[in-house]
Amino acid sequence: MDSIYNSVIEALIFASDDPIPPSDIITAIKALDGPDTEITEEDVENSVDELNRKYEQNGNAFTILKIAHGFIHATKPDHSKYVGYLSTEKTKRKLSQAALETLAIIAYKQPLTKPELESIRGVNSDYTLNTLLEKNLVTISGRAETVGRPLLYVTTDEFLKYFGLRTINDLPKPREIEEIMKDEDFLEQKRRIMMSGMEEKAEAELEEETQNELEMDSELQSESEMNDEDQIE
Amino acid sequence: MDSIYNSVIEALIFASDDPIPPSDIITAIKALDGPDTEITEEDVENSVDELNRKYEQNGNAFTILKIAHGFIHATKPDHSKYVGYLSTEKTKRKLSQAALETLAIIAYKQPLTKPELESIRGVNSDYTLNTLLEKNLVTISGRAETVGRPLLYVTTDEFLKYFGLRTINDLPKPREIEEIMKDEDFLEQKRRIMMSGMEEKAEAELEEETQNELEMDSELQSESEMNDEDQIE
Amino acid sequence: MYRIRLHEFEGPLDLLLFFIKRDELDIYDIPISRITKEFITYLHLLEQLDLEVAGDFILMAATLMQIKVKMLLPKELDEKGEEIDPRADLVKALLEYKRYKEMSEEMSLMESNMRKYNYRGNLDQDPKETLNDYEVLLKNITIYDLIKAFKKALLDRPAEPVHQIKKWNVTIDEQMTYISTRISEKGSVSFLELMIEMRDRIRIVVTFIAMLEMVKAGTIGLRESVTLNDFVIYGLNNG
Repeated sequence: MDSIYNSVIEALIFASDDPIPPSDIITAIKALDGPDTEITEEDVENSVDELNRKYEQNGNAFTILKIAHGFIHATKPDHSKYVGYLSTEKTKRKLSQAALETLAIIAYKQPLTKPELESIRGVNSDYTLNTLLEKNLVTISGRAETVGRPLLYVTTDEFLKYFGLRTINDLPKPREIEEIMKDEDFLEQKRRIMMSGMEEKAEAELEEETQNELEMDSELQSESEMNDEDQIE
Repeated sequence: MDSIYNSVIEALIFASDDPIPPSDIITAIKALDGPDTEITEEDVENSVDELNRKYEQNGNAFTILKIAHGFIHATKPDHSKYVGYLSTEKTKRKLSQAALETLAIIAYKQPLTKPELESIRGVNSDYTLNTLLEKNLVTISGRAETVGRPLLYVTTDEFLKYFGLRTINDLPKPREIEEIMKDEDFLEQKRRIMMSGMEEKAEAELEEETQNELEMDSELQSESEMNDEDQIE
Repeated sequence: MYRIRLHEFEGPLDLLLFFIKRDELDIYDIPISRITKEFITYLHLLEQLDLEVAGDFILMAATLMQIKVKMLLPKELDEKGEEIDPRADLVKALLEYKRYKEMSEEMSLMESNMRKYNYRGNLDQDPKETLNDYEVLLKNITIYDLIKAFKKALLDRPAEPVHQIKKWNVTIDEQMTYISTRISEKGSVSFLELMIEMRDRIRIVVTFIAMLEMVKAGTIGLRESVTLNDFVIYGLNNG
């Protein structure tokens, strides 16, 4: 097999989401370079070994693993603590969906109690609520006047600062949310409805103004003089 | 900086699914090897350059891109056809002209409001904006201090990644109005029509019926005899 | 001759630029009658083809007509006593639009270029030590994420298990009593919250009627809620 395929094989393994079987690699190469391309599963196997030798020689931080009937790239275990640190940081960094949801509900419905929050979310929210309190994104503003006098939760100035809002009233209004998040069909439909209304109105006005000087119908019969030079295709 | 970190840096970039900023690399290294570890953003940058030199030398199929404020491994364009053949991810659609236009305006004028955007485009942009928000290419950054306090839109890191930019300042400079004014050729317009014709080949079938109609009727004429009456001082 | 695909034009400015390019017109001295005529012809063409003419195009047609009229009238003067060209705003808009349109073409090339790069798959395979101090931190979360989460929370709102014996024959009186009870708990109750407890449609309808009856009788009041599509029902003292 031509060794130029080493690089192609490397690219295919690198970009594959799942362990890629040698047969898939061969399929791709034959599809693009012709069915007569000479390449066997053994060739692929040899390429992978050669790539791994090169990684070793060059001190690369990764290697190709042979698992589940296929090949995948992975970083070497030597650096696993760095990689682990980073992925932990990443989970930390993304406000988890649960926390985000909780925060959103408090932002819009504040002040509200934990039972109210939980009735909307449908799950126990002790943990997320505590995290948000710890992060100073929400705080306790007092007690509700209802039975049991549960604590009331509100968002903090830290929350406003983070989202670049001056006051809590600056949060997108339900109407604006609707406008932004409308599903596509609905949006198109609305656009259409609005426009057909405008169309009629504007048209009537236009017609009136222009009828005398512009004779549309006769002008639609197009002239031919300058057309040739403009031809596209 | 100790060059043993080349390998750690390589591992961290290799294991990250989004462009990893140099600051994160430094954070990870200092967290695990002690806060006194001597490593600067410049060191990281140099390591990346060295790694790329090695990939080039060794004929690796990938390289490290410097985009979206960070570093990420990617296959070299040479093998894109092979990878594209196997990957479904890469068959995703390109952005529409409307989306590109809207993105360009937001990218250069950010933060800006929807009315500002629409006044430049001259068309309602609800639908396009919604699509861009969903694709995480733009997001909401707060509210303008102007009357009605409309929402402000900005581009995201995903935008930078999508277009291969390291920072928003890497966007090509738009031409000055004076230059545009001097521009007399209209090749680009033709090119656009031809290009989009090619791109939309797939859609063409769907539109075939309409298309035929249009070709018959849309011969827009432009007469020269009208010119005289137009010279109004 | 030109075969114009109607979808090619992103808007009225785009169409005007097309006319200007095609006929090599001076953008600073646009023959306004001519271009208005062309523009309107195009709109009528759309109509003839039974295609929807967008409102933005109609608006531009009206603007062009207005400029045309102004061209015929004595020119207005600015503070310095210089004549104001009625076309000035249009020209400015055209140039600005063109500027970004050019950049969008540039960006289209960048997009094509980036599509040739492929990022790494199977990242999960990398060996990593897990560190267990999970905590939540905000970064890269925007208002948009927040409102998306809010909308999702409302959509996913679970149907709460109702701890009451199901009665199929619901009466308005019963539901009026029920609403009163609910209000007396907290002073008010959200309409959605009230409805979400109803499993069957009849109960919802009857409750709704009961609610209207109570509003009419002045025993309860309704006010807008911060939540979309919801309102708050609260008790009135005279009730």
